[in-house]
Amino acid sequence: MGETMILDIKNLQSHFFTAKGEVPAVDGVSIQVPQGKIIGIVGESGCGKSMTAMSVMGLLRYPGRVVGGSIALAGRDITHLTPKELSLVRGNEISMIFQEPMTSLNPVYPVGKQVREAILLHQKLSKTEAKERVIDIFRAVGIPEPEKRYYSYPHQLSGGLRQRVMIGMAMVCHPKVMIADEPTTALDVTIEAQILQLMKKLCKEQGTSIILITHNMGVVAEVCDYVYVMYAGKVMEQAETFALFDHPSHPYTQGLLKSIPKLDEKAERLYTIEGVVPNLLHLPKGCSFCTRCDQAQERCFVQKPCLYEAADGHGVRCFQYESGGQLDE
Amino acid sequence: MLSRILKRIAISIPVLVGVVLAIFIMLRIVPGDPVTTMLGEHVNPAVIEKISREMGLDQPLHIQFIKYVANALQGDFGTSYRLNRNVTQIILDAFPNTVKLSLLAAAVAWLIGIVAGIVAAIQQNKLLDRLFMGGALMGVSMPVFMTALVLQYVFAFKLKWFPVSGFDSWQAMVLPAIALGWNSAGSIARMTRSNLVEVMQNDFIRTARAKGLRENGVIVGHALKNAMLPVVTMMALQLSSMLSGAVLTESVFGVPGIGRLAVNGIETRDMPLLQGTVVFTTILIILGNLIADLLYNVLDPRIREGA
Amino acid sequence: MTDEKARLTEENAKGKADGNAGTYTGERETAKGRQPQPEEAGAQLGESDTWTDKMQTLMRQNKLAVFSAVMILLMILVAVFAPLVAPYDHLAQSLPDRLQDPSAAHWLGTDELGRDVLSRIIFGARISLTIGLLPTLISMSIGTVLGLCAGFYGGKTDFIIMRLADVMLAFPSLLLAMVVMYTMGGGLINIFIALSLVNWAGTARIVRSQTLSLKEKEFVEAARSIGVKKWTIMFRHILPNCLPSLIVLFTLNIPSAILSEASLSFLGIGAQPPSASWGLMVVRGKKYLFSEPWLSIAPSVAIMIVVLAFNFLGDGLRDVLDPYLKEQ
Amino acid sequence: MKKRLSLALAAVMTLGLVLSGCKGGGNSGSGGENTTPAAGGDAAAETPASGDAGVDTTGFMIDVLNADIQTADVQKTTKDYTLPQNIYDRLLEIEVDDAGTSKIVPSLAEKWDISGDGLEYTFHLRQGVKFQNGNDFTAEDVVYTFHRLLTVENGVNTELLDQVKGAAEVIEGSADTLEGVEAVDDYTVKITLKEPFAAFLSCLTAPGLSIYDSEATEAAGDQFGMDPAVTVGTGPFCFAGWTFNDQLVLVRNENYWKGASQLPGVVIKIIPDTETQSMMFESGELDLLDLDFVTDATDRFLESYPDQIVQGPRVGITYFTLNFNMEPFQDVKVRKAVQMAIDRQAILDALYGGRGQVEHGIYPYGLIGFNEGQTKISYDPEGAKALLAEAGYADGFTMELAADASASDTVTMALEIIKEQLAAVGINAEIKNYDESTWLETRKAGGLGSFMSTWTADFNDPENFIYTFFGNEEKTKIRSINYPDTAVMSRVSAARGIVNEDERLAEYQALEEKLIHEDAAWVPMYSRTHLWAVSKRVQNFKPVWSGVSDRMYYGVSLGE
Repeated sequence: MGETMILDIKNLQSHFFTAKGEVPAVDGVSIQVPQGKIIGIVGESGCGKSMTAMSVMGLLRYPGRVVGGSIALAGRDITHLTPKELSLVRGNEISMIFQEPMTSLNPVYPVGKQVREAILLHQKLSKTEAKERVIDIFRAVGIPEPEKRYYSYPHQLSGGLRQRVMIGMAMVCHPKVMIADEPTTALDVTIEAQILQLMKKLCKEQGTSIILITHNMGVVAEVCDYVYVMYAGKVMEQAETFALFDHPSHPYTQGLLKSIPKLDEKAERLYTIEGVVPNLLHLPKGCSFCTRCDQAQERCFVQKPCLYEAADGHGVRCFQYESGGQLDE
Repeated sequence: MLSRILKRIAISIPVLVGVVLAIFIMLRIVPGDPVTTMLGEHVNPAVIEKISREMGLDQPLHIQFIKYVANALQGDFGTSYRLNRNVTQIILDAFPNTVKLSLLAAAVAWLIGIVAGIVAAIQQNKLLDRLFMGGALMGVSMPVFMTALVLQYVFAFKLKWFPVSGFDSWQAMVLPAIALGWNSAGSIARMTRSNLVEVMQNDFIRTARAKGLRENGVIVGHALKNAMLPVVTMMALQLSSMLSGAVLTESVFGVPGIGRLAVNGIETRDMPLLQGTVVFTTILIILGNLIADLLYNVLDPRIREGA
Repeated sequence: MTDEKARLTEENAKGKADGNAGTYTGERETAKGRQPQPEEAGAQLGESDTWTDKMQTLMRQNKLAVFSAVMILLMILVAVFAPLVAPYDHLAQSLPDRLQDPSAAHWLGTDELGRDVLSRIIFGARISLTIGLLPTLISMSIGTVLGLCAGFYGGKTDFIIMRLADVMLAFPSLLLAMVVMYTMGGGLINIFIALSLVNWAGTARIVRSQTLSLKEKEFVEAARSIGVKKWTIMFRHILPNCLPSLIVLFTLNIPSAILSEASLSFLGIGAQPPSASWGLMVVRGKKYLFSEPWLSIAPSVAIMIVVLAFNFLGDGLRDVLDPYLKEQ
Repeated sequence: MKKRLSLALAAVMTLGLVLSGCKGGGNSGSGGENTTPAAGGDAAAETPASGDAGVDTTGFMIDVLNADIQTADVQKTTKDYTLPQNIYDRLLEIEVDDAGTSKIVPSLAEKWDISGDGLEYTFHLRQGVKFQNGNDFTAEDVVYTFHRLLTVENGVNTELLDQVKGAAEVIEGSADTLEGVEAVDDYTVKITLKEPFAAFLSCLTAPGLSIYDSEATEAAGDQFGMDPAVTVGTGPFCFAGWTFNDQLVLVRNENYWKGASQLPGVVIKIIPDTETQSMMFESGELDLLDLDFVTDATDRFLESYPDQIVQGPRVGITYFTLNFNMEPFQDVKVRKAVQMAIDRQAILDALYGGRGQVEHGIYPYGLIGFNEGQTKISYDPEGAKALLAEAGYADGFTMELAADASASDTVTMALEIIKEQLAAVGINAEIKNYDESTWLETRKAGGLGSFMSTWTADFNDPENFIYTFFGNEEKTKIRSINYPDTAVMSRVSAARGIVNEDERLAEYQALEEKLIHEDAAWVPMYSRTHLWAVSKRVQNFKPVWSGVSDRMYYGVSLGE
């Protein structure tokens, strides 16, 4: 991976401080985002994908907090910025769209105004100029009648349109990185495809990198260049998309891929990974996946595996690949 | 929109009738003969009988009620026993003072309440939260007449910043407005705080933060309007407690308002005056509810579009 | 658009119900594929639904509320054991000793009839706390039953009860209490009646709205489908879920009852002498505000402490029990 | 037609006002735009308030009342005498000299003759007196006023004319004209009584018998006393403005027959809260404060403003009743025991700082007939116990103390003290709280337990006291005393007709001795001194003792 990393997350640790103890929601995650690429983060709910995104954005609120690691955006560490400095970065250099287009827009303001606000915050434009920019970006994200929609309230728009507004808002300042947290989960399948294509197109046009967080392997396959598989706050496997789908190495990834229904196979029953995501407060002593792993050995229950290099640019957190070099400590 | 307004008004009508009926019945089951009480010493029984007849008190209750409602619909709340004047006129004379007092007090209450509420919400569960909520709640925690008296003592009597009593200049209005407003500030602060805390959990707040707004901007620009919407409906509730408080504040500061009339009505056992005052006040509150509801509709785009 | 709006309000109602019902499903729910929001995740990880846990949260994050609870408990104890605690008989007059300044013998001085003010405040706690607790309990019981019926039966029952509640809520409470007192005359018993009658409507409204959403819940549907009696559903299944709101409401209604008594006493239609209600003591003492201020200040402070304590406790309880209760 | 007539009259009156004496403060506050509609009786414009809008009140004296008046029409009120005292005159007035003795002096009536049988009174009226609207005062006005007193809607002072021949018939409606009052000529009025009534002259000084202008009053209809513009008299001040619950304004009558007042006018503020009143006085916002309103602060005022306190007797007696119909008060020993068990001086000291004096009879200090030398009742709890033992109540008994919720706190406190004092001799007195109307009704039905109240003179004569309580069975019943001795009550009634003053007073004093000291019919408590605080600039203020607690502003002036 010799490309320039526009975003370099190293050993990120974010914990929740609750009554019952400290919960390691993100536990030593390292992610590299090359410029202009789409990076996927997949995993089941509660695996720490969203927490990672929120940590990067500096949006973690009490009782959650980043406790370790570094996040370098275009070479600059943004983990220790003051609120003021951070606000200059957010929405400008790095932006985010969320899973729930229904609730992510403020119901009491017209959507155009909400997007315009992002411009006014970061660029020295007059209100009229900013408005024109909003209409332009609305057009770019495929909102019909952008002049009219400018004055619409969120509840007057369909979910797909709202998500387009969100994308518009995230893209309007030409950020270096855009994090999309399950941007299509709440949408119909047809609209999902449109939105994904839109993101891909914008990414290309503007040279913006995207971190796409999803639990849907199909989506990953469709748009991502590189994939991180997360489980219980840790990256379990990371690889280029083709590599991952060709050689899913971690038992968890294998399970995930098996559980996608395939049209060309006539399986009697859909595969499921047994068990549930473990309680982060009471993680197994060894590999976090050991309780559900069908390949688990004794060692897996007592010792934590590192991320081992299974192939070039392909990391797996499983003792099976211990022969490769360690990618983290 | 129009149909909603009409529907809302239609709902208010049975409430209004209910209010009048409730008051009417409550005041009729008063023990003792109102005329005897009203006339006091030196009275000839023949005079009592004559006056009872003239006031229509010898007629059956339902006839009295129908007559009262019929007259009230024409804006006539009857004649005060004691003052021998048209109750409507007495109320209308006192009304502007109470309205002035209530509006000023509302301004004070909202100022204290919202500021305290915002600070408390931002500093949730920290020292400033407790201090500001405590300060706002202090006003509710003392009997309002004591608050009034202490304010009067310190700022009018000792410091001589304001006159001790009266309501004829802006200086004179300051203390009554603070006494009454502070009394209502607690509940506004409490509601602002809990609404803000709740609104701050919303996804769109995260969006606002994500687009680079700083915390103050998020609160003022995005959370406040949402949080204030339900507080608008509280204006009506506030009106009710404010008019209750006005009864006491007006007495302490000698403001010639509606609250005083209610006290007059009780003290002199002047049933038509008391009845008129309570009915009129209640109509005000129902109207206030109506306006708050409509205002809410206008302010909240989600509901506004309904038309 | 109309449809969308309707759905929207429905969603709101449901959202509230979710919170109110206190039906956290813990980790299970996450397995269903619902992506937790950060705060939610924290909440899920850190808290569960038992009362003990909530009280622990309260103790941890709101010391003031805990302190208030202790104050209230102390006041109640003092009230119960007043004869043991009070240094003097609260009714014993001593005309030569009237209007004495606070001293070692009389910590808060003596009143206009030479009675020990501290002892009167201690005995007054009985009256004022009873006035705070009893009518509130009665009026909230009335409101709860009516609200349950209105929400559960709906239709005409609902319409009648809620219009009645509208009528009650339209009155300024003090004026209404004044009218009741005007009709029945002054005195403690009548204050109980007046305050009990006046304040049920707010409770009824809240209980009704919760009942409305709760009765659509699965567990109620389930109970109904296996033929559980209506009253059993109402009181066994729905009522317990309203309890958190009711407790908060109860705590916050008590102070207003105590203050109403003081206001009525100020207007001369409240408690009657020689009863030592705090309200009456303030009103009586007010006349000596300039020369013997402690006479009115001491009972005022007593009222203030109790009222603030209940307010703080109520706010604290609301924060942990029932973040959605906003009708206050 | 009627309306137009009254409109015309109102217009005439407005003109009259402008021409007349009420121009104090440079403005005829009673004239102007609000006069016409108000007098016209138009319901929509019944706005008697805001009449002071145009009056410039700078330089006026500021007084305070704790509750607004009901009306300035004294025929319709038994307590709001402040305005009537200053707006109207009466045929006769009471004058109190410095020694405290009082005498009846001429006012609107210059001279009077009384027939030998004490039935016919002929009054020669003062000539040249004008009402504030410019009308002449004549005998016709006296006839009109007295007739109106008996017939006016909501009239309450009819008792004052009970003794006049034909009064009962007019009240009942069987006669149109009042037979006993007759205008002999423009300036002579003859009043005939149905039986001799020695207190009649005193009675004529009562505020309730203030003289009205027949023409203006008739035209004003029910607005008389309500609308300042139409409420006129011959008195030293004109009623210039009334903002309900806020203030009353009086402006001096420039043409007053005794000479215009030195005060340009008076503003009477209405302030219910006593602490506010105190603070207003101390901040210089008041010139005059009736310390009755702030009883509990009196000591402080005496200390802080020793040179600014004016005092006068309050001719009234505070009494404590014993209901003869209730066990065990039929027994004179029990009644006497109660008389001895109450330490009245202690109560007076505790509640009123000793300002006043303990009374021992029926006629209080300052009243004609007050008997310095009568038998005294002494505080003697041991004696009381002994008497109770004699009566068979060594272990005491339970009795009711009936408290009226509307009474002042001081009265309630007195009951609380009495309760304790009675407990000391073994009587268990229970305070029962009544609301005002029930209290009054129960009292009128004769069923009220012991209560404490104060009777203040309507006019300066013992008749006004003894007859009210012990005049006949009905009167003693409605006070819940139920005094049973009809022979004594006949004597009380008969005494009213004794023409010879000395004989009459001797009889009254004998009756007092019999009722209070022999029969122990009530417990006389005390009479109080009436104190006022005046600002430094107020000069020559003298309290008027008759009536409830009224001020006469005439004669007062403001220095600097």
